[in-house]
Amino acid sequence: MIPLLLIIPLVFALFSVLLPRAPIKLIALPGLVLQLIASLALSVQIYRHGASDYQLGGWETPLGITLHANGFTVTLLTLTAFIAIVCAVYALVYLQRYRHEQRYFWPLFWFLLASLNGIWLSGDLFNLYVGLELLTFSAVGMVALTGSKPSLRAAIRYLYAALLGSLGFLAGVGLLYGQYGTLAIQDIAEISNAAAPTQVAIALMTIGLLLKTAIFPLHFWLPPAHGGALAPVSALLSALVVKASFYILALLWLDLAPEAVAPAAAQLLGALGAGAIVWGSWCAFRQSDLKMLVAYSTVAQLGYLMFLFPLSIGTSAVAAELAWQGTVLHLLAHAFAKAAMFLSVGTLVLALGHQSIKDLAGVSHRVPLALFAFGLSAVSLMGLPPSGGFNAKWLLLQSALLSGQWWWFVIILIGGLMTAAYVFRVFRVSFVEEARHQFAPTHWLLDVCALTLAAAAILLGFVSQWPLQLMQLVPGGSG
Amino acid sequence: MHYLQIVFISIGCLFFIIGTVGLLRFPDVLTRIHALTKADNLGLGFIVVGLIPSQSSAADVAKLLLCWLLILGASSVSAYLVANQHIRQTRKPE
Amino acid sequence: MWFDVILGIGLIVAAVGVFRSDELFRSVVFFVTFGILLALTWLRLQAPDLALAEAAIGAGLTGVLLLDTLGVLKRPAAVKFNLAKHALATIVALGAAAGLAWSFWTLLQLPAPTYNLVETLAANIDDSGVSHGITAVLLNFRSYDTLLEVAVLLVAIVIGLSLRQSLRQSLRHDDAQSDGDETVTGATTSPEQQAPALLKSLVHLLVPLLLITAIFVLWAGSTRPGGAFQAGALIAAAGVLARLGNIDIASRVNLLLRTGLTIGVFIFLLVAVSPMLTGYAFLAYPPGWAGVLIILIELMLTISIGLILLSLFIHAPREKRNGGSS
Amino acid sequence: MSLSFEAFNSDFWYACIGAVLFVVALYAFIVSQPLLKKLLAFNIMGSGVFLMMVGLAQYQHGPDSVPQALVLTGIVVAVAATALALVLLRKWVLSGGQA
Repeated sequence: MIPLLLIIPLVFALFSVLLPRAPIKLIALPGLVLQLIASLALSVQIYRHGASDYQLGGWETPLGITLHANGFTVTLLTLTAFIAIVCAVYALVYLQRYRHEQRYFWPLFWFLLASLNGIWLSGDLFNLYVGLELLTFSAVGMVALTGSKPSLRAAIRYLYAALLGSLGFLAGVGLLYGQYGTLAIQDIAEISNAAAPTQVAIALMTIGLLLKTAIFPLHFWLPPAHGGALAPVSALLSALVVKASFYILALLWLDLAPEAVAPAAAQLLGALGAGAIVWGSWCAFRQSDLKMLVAYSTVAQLGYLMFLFPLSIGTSAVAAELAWQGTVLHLLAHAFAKAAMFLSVGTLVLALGHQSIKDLAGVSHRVPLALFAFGLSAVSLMGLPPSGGFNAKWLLLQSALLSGQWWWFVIILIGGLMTAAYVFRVFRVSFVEEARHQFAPTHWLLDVCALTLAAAAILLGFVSQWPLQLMQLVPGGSG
Repeated sequence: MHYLQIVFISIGCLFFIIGTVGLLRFPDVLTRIHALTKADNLGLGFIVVGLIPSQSSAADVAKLLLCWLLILGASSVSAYLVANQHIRQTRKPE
Repeated sequence: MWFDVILGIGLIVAAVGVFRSDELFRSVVFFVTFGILLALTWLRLQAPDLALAEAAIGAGLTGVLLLDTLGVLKRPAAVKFNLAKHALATIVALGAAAGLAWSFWTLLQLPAPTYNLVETLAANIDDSGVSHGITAVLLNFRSYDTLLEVAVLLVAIVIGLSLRQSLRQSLRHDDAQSDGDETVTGATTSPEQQAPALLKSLVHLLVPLLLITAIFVLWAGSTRPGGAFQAGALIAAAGVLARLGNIDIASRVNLLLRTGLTIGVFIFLLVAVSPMLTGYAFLAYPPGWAGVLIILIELMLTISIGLILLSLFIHAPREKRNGGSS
Repeated sequence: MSLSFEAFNSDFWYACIGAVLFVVALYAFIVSQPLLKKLLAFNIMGSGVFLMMVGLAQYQHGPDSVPQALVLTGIVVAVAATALALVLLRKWVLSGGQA
C-alpha cells in the first residue's frame, strides 16, 4: 500500500508530459481522487496497526532504502492529497486564460506531489536529498511558469537559495555517513552520539533546511517567489513546499540525534522563530501589494513552527507532547488557512485586475464569497476560537507555561495581535462601499475552492482530536 | 626497453613545454595556434610511443593509437576554426 | 603521494582561478580545467565511474552549456565592493571551516564506523544481477534514488521547454496548433556562419564513433565502470557535435521528442511496478531476471538521458536571429 | 584504529581538499556578484562536498561503491541544476535583466 503513494504521482506526471494539452486536464482530477483514497486507506491501516516500514526492492537497511509510515507521516500525506485536489480544481478554472502555462503546469504539479510524498515517507538521508532537489526544481519551475521578468528574477533567487541549502544538507549527510557508515535514519538514531561530526553535520543540515524553510533571516527569497507566482502555485508553495524542509528538520532534531542537540541551540531556533514572527508581520503590515502581504504572512506564521524545538528539547515530557501537538495542529491549520487565503486573493485579483491594497473598495459588495473565504482563513491565522489555529496556539501557550519559558508565551500573543493588524488593514479598505472601477466576473468554482479550504481550517478546531489521535503521539517522538 | 620508454616520454614532455613556451611568447593568435597545435600533437605522439611497450594487450595499444588519432583530428580542426574565426573578425574592410 | 599533493593544490588553484578572474570567459575556462583535474582526482580515489561521469558530464556538457550561455550574456555591470557582503561571507566561511576542521579531526580519533557497507555489498552483490558494485547500487539496492534522479532531469527539461518561447509569441502560436505541440525549431545556426566543410567532415567521422563508444560504455556498465549516465552523456555529446555540423537533430518539440524524453522513466516504472502484481516489493526484480531487466532499464535510461541533456542544449532560450520559429 | 599521521592517506587528503573547496566556494558564492559566477561557485562547492563524501567514506576501509554511486547521482543532479539555472538566466537576460 505504501509505495502506491509514490507510484501514482510519478505515473500521472509522465502522462502529463507525454499527452497533448486536452487529455492532461482530463486525467488530473481522477488521479488526485485516486491519491486521496490511497492516503486515506493508508491512514486507516496505520491507525489500526500502528507504524509500518516498507523495504524498497526487498533490500533491508543499511543497503536498501526503507519507507517509514507513522501517524505523523500519514497525516501529512492526507493533508497533501486534500490540498492538492482543491488547488487542482482551482487551477483547472484559473489557468483557462493561461494556455501556454497550462501545458507545463500539470507535469510540474505531479512531480511536486511525487517529491512531497517521497519526502514524507522516506527513511533514508540521501533519498531525502534527492526528494528535496526534485521538490525544489518543480517549485522553481512553477514560479517561473509565466516567464515574466519579476517571476524569472524570483525563480532565480529561489533556485540559488534552495541549491545552497541542499548542498549544506548534503555536506551533513556526507559527515554522518563518514561517522556511522549508513544512511538509514532509523539505524543512525540507535547508535547516534554527541560526537563532533554529528553535531557539525546537524548544524550544517539545520542551516541548509532553515534556508529552504525561509526562516528569518534566511527568508529573503520567499516573498517575491510566493507573491509573484500564479495563485494556485503560491497556495501549493506556501501550504506544502516550505513545510517539507521543516518536517526533515524536526526529523533530524527529534529522531535522528536527540542527544547531539543542546537546549541552547533549541533556544536559538526559537529566537529565530520569534524574529520571523515579528519581522514577517511587520513587513506584511507595510506591504502595498495584496499577494506580497500574504507571502510575508507565510514568513511570519512559519516562525510558530520553530517553537517546537525550544519547547520540546530539555523540557518535561508533558510539555514536549503539548508542544508537538501544537506544532502539528499549527502546521495543518496554517496549510489550510494559507492555501485558502492565496486562492481567495487570486480570485480577488482576477476580479479587480490589480493587486494593490489601497483601492480594494467595493470588494465586499461585488466579490463577497472570496472576501468571506479570506476572512475565515484570517480568523484561523490570527488564532481566534473556534478555528484550528486557536487550538494550535492554545497548546503551544500551555506548553510554554508548563516548561516555564514565559518569553515564548509573550511572543505567541504578540504574533496573534500583529497578524490581526495586517489582516484588518485589508478589511478596513474592502468594506468601503463606492467602487471606482468595474469588476470582471469570476467563475463560482474559484470561490468554492477557497471556501472549502477556509472551512477546513475552521473545522480543524472542532475535530483537532482526530489528527492527534491518529498520531498516537509518544511524548517527544513522532510516534 | 625501460630506459627507451623514459627517453620517449621525456621528449614528449619536452615538446609540451616548448608548445607552452610558444603560447606564452608569441605575439598574436595565429602564431600561438601554430605553436600549440604542432608541438602538442608531436609531444603526445612521443608519449604514446613511449607508453606502448608497457601495455598488456594489443587492444590497449590500439586504444592508445586511436586516442592519438582522435586528438590529432580534433586539435587540427579546432585550430582551423579558431584561425577562421580570428581572420573573419580582423579582416580589414577593403 | 606527491602526485596527490600536487593534484590537490592544483584543484584549489583552479577553483581560486575561477573566482578571481573578473572576465566570465576566463572563469569558464578555469572551471573546465577544474573539471578535468577533478576527473583525475576521482581516478586517484579508485572511482573510475566518477572520473568518466565527471569528464563527460561535469567538464564536458556543463562546459558546453556555459560557453553557449556566454554568447547570450551581455557585459556584466561594474562590480562595486560591498563590505557587508564580504564580512558576512568571511564569517560564514570561517564558521564552516572551523566546523569541518573540528569534525575531521575528531573523525580521525573515532573508531571505525559500526556499519561497513563494503562487506554487506560484497555479500549481496551476486544476487543483484550485475557484478559491478556501482551499477548494483544504482539500479538494484538504491534504485529509488536513480528513479527520482532521472525524474529531476525530466523536470529540468520540462521547465526548459516551458520557457522556450516568449509568452506573447506562444499565445499567437498555440491557437494555430490544435493539440498544442509547438513546432518551433531550436538552435538553428545563423545563415552567415554555415559550418565550414572541415568541421562537417570531422563531425561525420566523430559522431558514429561517439555512438559506438556510448553503446560500449552502456554494455560495460554491468561488469566494468560505465553505465547509463556516462553513455547518455556521450550520446548528448554526439548530438551537440551533430548540431554544430548543421545536422538537424531533435529540434522539433513534438510527440516523438517527448516520448524519447520520458521513455527511460516510463520503462523503469513499468519494470518496477509489474513484479508487484505477483507479490514482490516495489522496485524488486523477480529472481533470475535482475540482470536482463537492469540492462533493459539502462538502455532506455541512456536514450532518455542523452535526449534530455541534448535538448537542454538545443532548446535553451536564445534570440530568434533569423526568425527560427516555423 | 586511529590513524597516525605518518601514513599519508590519500583519501583523507582529498576529503580535506574537498572541505577547503567547499569553504572557498561558499565564500565566493556569497561574494560574487555576476549570477554566472555564483553558479560556478555552486558547482565547485558541490564537487567539494562530493570529494568529502567519497574521501571520508573510503579513508579507512578502501573503495566503497555506495558513496561512489551517491556521488554519481549527485553529479547528474548538479548538471540538471546548472542547466536549469542557465535556462532561467538566459531567459532573464533575454527579457532585459542584468546577469
